[in-house]
Amino acid sequence: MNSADRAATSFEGAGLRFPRRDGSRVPFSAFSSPEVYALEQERIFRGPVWSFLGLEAEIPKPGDFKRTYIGDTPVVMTRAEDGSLVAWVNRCAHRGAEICRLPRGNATAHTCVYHQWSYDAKGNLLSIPFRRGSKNMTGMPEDFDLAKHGLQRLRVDSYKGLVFATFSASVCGLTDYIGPEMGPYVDRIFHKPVVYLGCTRQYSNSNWKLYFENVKDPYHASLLHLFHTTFNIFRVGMRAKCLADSAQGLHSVVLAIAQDNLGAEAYQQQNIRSYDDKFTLEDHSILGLIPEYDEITTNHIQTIFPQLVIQQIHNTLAARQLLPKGPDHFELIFHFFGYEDDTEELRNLRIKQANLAGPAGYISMEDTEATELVQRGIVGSESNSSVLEMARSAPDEQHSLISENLVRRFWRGYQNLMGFKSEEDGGA
Amino acid sequence: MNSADRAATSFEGAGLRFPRRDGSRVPFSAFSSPEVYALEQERIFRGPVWSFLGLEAEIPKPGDFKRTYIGDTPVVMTRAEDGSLVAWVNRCAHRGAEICRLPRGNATAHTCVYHQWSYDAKGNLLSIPFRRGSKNMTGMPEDFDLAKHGLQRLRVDSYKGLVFATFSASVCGLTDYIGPEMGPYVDRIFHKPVVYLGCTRQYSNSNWKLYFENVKDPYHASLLHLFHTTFNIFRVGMRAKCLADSAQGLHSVVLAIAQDNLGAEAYQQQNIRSYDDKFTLEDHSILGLIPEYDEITTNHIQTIFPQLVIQQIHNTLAARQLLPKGPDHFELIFHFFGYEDDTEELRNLRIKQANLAGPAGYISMEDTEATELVQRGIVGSESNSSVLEMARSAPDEQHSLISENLVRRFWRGYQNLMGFKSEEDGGA
Amino acid sequence: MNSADRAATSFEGAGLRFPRRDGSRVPFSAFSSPEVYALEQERIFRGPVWSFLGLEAEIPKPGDFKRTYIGDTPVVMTRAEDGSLVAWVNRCAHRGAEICRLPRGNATAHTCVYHQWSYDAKGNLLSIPFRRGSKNMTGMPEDFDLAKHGLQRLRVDSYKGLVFATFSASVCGLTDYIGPEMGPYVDRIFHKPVVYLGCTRQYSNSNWKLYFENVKDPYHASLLHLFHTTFNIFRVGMRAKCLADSAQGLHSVVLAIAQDNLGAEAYQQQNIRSYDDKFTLEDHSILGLIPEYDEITTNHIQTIFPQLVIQQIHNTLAARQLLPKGPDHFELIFHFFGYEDDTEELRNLRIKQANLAGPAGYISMEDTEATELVQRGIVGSESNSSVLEMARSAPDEQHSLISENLVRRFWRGYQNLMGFKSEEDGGA
Amino acid sequence: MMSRVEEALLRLDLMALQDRYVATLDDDRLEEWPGMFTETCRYEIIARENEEAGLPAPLVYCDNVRMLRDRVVSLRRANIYERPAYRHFLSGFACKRVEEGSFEMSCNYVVVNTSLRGESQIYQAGKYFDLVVDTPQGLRFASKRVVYDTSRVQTLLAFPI
Amino acid sequence: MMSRVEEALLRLDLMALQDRYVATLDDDRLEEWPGMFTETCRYEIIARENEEAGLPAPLVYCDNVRMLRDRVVSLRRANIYERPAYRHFLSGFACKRVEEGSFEMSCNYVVVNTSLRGESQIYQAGKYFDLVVDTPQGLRFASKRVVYDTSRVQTLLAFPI
Amino acid sequence: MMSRVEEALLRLDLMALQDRYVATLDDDRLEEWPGMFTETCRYEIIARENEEAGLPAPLVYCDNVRMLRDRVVSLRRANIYERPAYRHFLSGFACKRVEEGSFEMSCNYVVVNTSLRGESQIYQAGKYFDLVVDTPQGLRFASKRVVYDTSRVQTLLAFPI
Ligand code: FES
Ligand code: FES
Ligand code: FES
Ligand SMILES: [Fe+3]
Ligand SMILES: [Fe+3]
Ligand SMILES: [Fe+3]
Repeated sequence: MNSADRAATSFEGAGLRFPRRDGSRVPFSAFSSPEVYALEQERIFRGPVWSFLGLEAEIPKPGDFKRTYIGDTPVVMTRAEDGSLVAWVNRCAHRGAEICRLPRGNATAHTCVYHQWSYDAKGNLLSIPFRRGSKNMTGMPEDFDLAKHGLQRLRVDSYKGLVFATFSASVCGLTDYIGPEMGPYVDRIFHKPVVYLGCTRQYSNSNWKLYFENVKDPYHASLLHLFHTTFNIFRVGMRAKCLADSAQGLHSVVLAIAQDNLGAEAYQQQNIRSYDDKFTLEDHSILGLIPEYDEITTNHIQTIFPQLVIQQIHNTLAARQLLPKGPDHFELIFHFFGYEDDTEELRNLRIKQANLAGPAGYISMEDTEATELVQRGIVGSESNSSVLEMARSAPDEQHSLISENLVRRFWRGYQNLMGFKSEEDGGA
Repeated sequence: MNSADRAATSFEGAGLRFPRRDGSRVPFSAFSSPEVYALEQERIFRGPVWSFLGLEAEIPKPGDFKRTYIGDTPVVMTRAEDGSLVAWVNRCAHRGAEICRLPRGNATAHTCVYHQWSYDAKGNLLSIPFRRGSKNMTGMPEDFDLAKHGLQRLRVDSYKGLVFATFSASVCGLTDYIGPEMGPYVDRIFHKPVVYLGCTRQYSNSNWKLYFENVKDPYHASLLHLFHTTFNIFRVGMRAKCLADSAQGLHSVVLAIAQDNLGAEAYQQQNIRSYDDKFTLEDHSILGLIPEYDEITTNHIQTIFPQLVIQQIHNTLAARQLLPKGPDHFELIFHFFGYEDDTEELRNLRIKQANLAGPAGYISMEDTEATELVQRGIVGSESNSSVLEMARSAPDEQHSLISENLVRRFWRGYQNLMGFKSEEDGGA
Repeated sequence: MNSADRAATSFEGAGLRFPRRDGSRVPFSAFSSPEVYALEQERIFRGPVWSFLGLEAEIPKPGDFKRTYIGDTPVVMTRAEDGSLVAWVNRCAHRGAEICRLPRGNATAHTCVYHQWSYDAKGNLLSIPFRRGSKNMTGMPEDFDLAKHGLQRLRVDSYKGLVFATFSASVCGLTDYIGPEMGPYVDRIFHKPVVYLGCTRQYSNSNWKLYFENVKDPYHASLLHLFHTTFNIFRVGMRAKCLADSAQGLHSVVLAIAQDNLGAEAYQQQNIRSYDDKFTLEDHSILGLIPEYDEITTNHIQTIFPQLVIQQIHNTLAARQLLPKGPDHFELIFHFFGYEDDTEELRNLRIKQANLAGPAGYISMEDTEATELVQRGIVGSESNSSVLEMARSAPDEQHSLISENLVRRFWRGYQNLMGFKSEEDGGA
Repeated sequence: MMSRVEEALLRLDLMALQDRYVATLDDDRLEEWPGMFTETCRYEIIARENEEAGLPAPLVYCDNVRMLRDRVVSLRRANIYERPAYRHFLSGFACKRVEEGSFEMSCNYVVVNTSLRGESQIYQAGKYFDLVVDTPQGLRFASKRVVYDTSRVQTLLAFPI
Repeated sequence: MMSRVEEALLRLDLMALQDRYVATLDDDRLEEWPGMFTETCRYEIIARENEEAGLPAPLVYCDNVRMLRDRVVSLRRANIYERPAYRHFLSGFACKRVEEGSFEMSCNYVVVNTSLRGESQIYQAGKYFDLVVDTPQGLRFASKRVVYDTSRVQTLLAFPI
Repeated sequence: MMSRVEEALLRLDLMALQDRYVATLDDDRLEEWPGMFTETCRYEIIARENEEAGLPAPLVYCDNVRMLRDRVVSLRRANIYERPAYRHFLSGFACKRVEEGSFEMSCNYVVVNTSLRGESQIYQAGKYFDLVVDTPQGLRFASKRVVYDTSRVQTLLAFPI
């Protein structure tokens, strides 16, 4: 028996009903209910999605491995001796111990410490100590078949160096999953080999979907993050692009497009423009922007549901991995990277601009503050709903940052995956 | 869907049955069950009661605000520009973020940090950034009505400077809620303007109702709190009064009446009387009692269900605010106050006597120790009950401290509010 | 109403099904489900088992007491004035406070601090303050019978100085409970008076049954604990004995039998034998083995379900007390002891060999590491099962350490106690 | 250099006083605690939220050493509480001479407490603001104001900080 | 003995610098913080996991004192976060002279933070690796590398460590 | 003044020894740890509940330095555990000379440990009771008794305290 099953049962009766069909009202219990959370593990994370595990650049050599998660389930991504990517549940086929005990490392065989069952990098069971017994001792039954007791392997694939895995045998291939709308934007960032620069981790006391809403919500950007405004940096002529995938609407990309190639100097010159007060940056290099793509954007924020957010902010690049940790917590891992052919100047700029994004980032630290404000604000109001109306009358508008279209689109896709009806549809 | 609803459903089937009709047996699961707790949020804290929020003296000026709770729900009490008292749920009408982020302050408008929706002190939605869009950007739908998206306002009223609020549209007015029995005793303490002196907070690993039992239980006073006895202070001729309201029996007052006007000197002279040993206070001023009411009491402990305990102990005055924090935790806030016309001597005495009550108080620190002993003692005995028999045969006795009448009366009122049947009534 | 009752109800519908009848597949939710845990409290710990509380040597004198637990329920074991052993639930018959507030001590009467109800060591209610009232104050009802309001006493018995108690009126006597197979092995260690040497406590983030599996699993010993191997200590000619009781199969003993009387010197001489590398102990005394039983064993590990593991490792002796603390935690208390007639040399060796076992023990510290690896490994795999196949084809083999027979036997007994069906039996 | 040495010795003496103070409490030698204060001392534990708001409500307030001794007797004889197992830790020490034989001293503190069931938790963090005077009996606290951050006092406060 | 005294005084001076440093942060005197660094300083907060793997990704990275001042202005004027109530504690202090007027110094730190609702928690533990130089204005940090163990940053990091 | 200086230098030397001790453990330089003890040293970790009851059961007990070295080899080669990331913090330092070249020293300790998943927790609090002797190689521990309050050892204890 399985706790998700039980939750499912209770939900078949009770149901989480969304007041409207268009995703514009989200019942707050979606963010706090343990039953919803358990069901998400089954229907989303162990269901028909591809979950981001990490970058190929994290495990460049055969045997390199990294421990991570799909939803709550511990998994390992590794590179087999033949160079192929592999992922398996980090649970010994014998009695269930975590096999891989280090966050990262290199090994072509993995031996469980408990009874030393040993597996190859692909998760095949290689050997069992005393399998044939010893002297008068019996060992494993004759019919015990090593081949049937490997680790639980996942379908794994990589797209331009991004590694994904799925528990689902039926979900479409990864490229189709990313889809024709999102593909080109992933390609934009991952068009050439990347180098891993390390990660920072952030732990938030709020539901993982609040973060998903956040990165699909360009409306908050200039209102919550006041860094640019405070330092009187006008982003003149900023154009935007906001797209969702047409399949489920769970992926999306938000671009802020610079009209000119603005370098640090250009920003500096803007100091003559000012608001009410006179704050200026003493060191402008942090806002430098060395052009490196056909279309120059200050921000490229792209979600590939459910565990990935691709980030380009000026010249700092990161793949953010989103991991749910119970109904009211999530972990967010910023995997920073550069390109193999970075100049030293560009690489240094990427590192300096890590000050912009990440747990201490000038224009990102407020995001977890905001999601936690929601998590605390909704306590006692579980039967109320949020109100997502911005640009609701213009669902096809794609050039506006003043919009909650992507968020509403997300909730429609979520309802669909979870099997949650809308009251407008007579949802039970 | 709402977790309380679900709990309600499960209770409709299961029910928390009280063995007896007279409140003399309380099933221990009342203190530990998460389902009971969730149902209390609905039927008590969001139901037909007035919950104490604080003193008017905490928010004397227009715009002054304080963040607090009704049950689990975050609320803000504030004073509007017209001087009126207001209370609203601290949850943005947009996506649910806590709007008010500081424990206390002064503001006549409250702007949510997430998307800067802005509200006046009365909770009316004043403005939404980009409501009308901008250039090619659409903004909110035409029919979006600011007036329909204010904060969730609560009925609020104050009685003699004590501020209360309720979610209920149907509960009677505050004065009637306090009732004719309790009113005069509230008036006794709040007969003239008070000054706020600050607060101390205590966090206990026990159920909030254990504290409610405690303050309705004069029987424990001389048995648990040994300060007076230890220092050989006889409270000769102490008379008592123990009353509940006649409506629900959820409020009550316990008075310990001094026969004479005993000042510190009088206490000092009592040192000649002694028990077995020879402990005496070196500094007696802590037990001084400057007469300031018609009837001189050393203790006046009054509960106004569910969040208030009024305390006068010698000359130290406090409004204790009781906040449930899950089935096995509560927070208790001692709001100390004096009168505007205090002499310096009297004010100093109030502050010195804060040593008597509060988290470190000589005659109060044991109360949370006791409630935690119960919380730990009942684990594994959830199907057993407490036994409340003291003075059970004298339910109308009001002059005895040796009595559990108020506690039994409380449980009958609680059962009534919660819809919990008694086994004697064939409760399911 | 009682949370276990509720859980029981929900399980009557849902059921925890074991895939096979022979105990060789254990669903992982047995280790993580809160419902299973609640049901264990009822069906095991408050059911027909004898739970180990401690050693008589911990409470040698009349009035000596120790606070401990049976499952989640706080209990006290004490010695009455007449020298008899007593155990009662540590919950005041009045309002449920823990009466005994110290871990250990000596008292022939126990007074609850809350209202000073006072009990004798046998749990009889001796006195209630103001029982008869006072002056005009009524006191307890006339018909209140002290004799009916004592503490909840448990059946208690001791076997060779080991103290056990049970909530069950119907379970067989202690000697029969231990049974004819296990008795001789308990006698082996407890054949003469013991002296208490103190305890160490370990707290693990894993389910209590994972520890039970661990001590019934000789298969892991040489594979998980690498101390001997690393230091090139060959345990030549080690013979083994692995037995379960024939009644329920929940108790067991594992012996590792030394062929010769190996003292420290003998071990030292073995240094000439070596593996690949050259690690040797600088101080060999830690592996000394002063012969003290007819049959010389290096290890004697015996479980008496559900709270006791008897340990003899070389000359260090301990009674390990296993206390569940929620579905994913347990506490393990190593009660070290020696014999009254120990020579100083032997006593010192016992203390030195405490380095081998206990929370920091050279050959035991890995056990909680392993159980925690399992607890983490199974998250998200609650519907999968462990695979216990070692020596499955030789269920009667008793001389092999390479076996999971005792573990499978345990799970069959557990299923029986808990009323959990097997899928092979068409379990619902 | 002499004055640098004198200054260092003063600093070390004051730090040693603070070390003795916390060891006295942590070793449960409460009876020695009042002796570290002057007769007319002030000892106060107050929440930072009150302190910053200029509000006087204290957790503990003593305006002479007799009140400290009374507290010790009450704690030993009258009050009921689980015996604490405090461990104080100090850092960020600062001191300055305010006049001859009179010194201001401040530092962070955190009290780790261990419950009877053996779990260690942060019980309280805050900052000491002290006035120390040189007396014939050695350095004594003329005032010790304990301003605590941890406004939610867990269960109760019995022992001094 | 003189050299032992000199050495002791140096050690005390460096410890006092570290004490002043943490008191500056814990007292929320952020504006004074950049003044404890040299103009060309390096200030970096980096996860131990990156440091040990030789990976450069920082949590905060400043390569001159102007960036420190920018951070203070941003924290005061631009960023939105719950005001921290840090208390730093230090231990395991080590120092050595690397050349005339230039010293390496390291120590453990733990930051206890108290939330607005009054709970104190361990926010971050790690180790400082500092380079201190003697300047006409006194001892200044030429480099302060904060290598933190607590890789899961709770909610966000606003104030420096 | 000279004697005051001598006394201060002794105190500083002993504190520096304790600082080096904890830095050795916190930096995971276990191999250097036995070298801080004398050949015939005693090293013991024992629960305060046993200590106060006069019961001898230890968590770790070594009666010579070879046992310390054995423990290091076992930890490095044999035992399986999650590598700790200890940070020790010390306070409430006291010392006194018991005879020429022999000193008693005690202080509070708390060990903050960070798990592999990046959470820092209080692992253990307690008090050190040390006997230090002056040897030709410098100050060495003749005895270090670690009396811990945190009687519930979380998971296991591998590294020394
Ligand atoms: S659990 Fe992995 S080998 Fe036994
Ligand atoms: S949540 Fe408040 S403005 Fe958006
Ligand atoms: S609860 Fe024990 S005497 Fe009242
Ligand atoms: Fe953002
Ligand atoms: Fe009381
Ligand atoms: Fe083992």
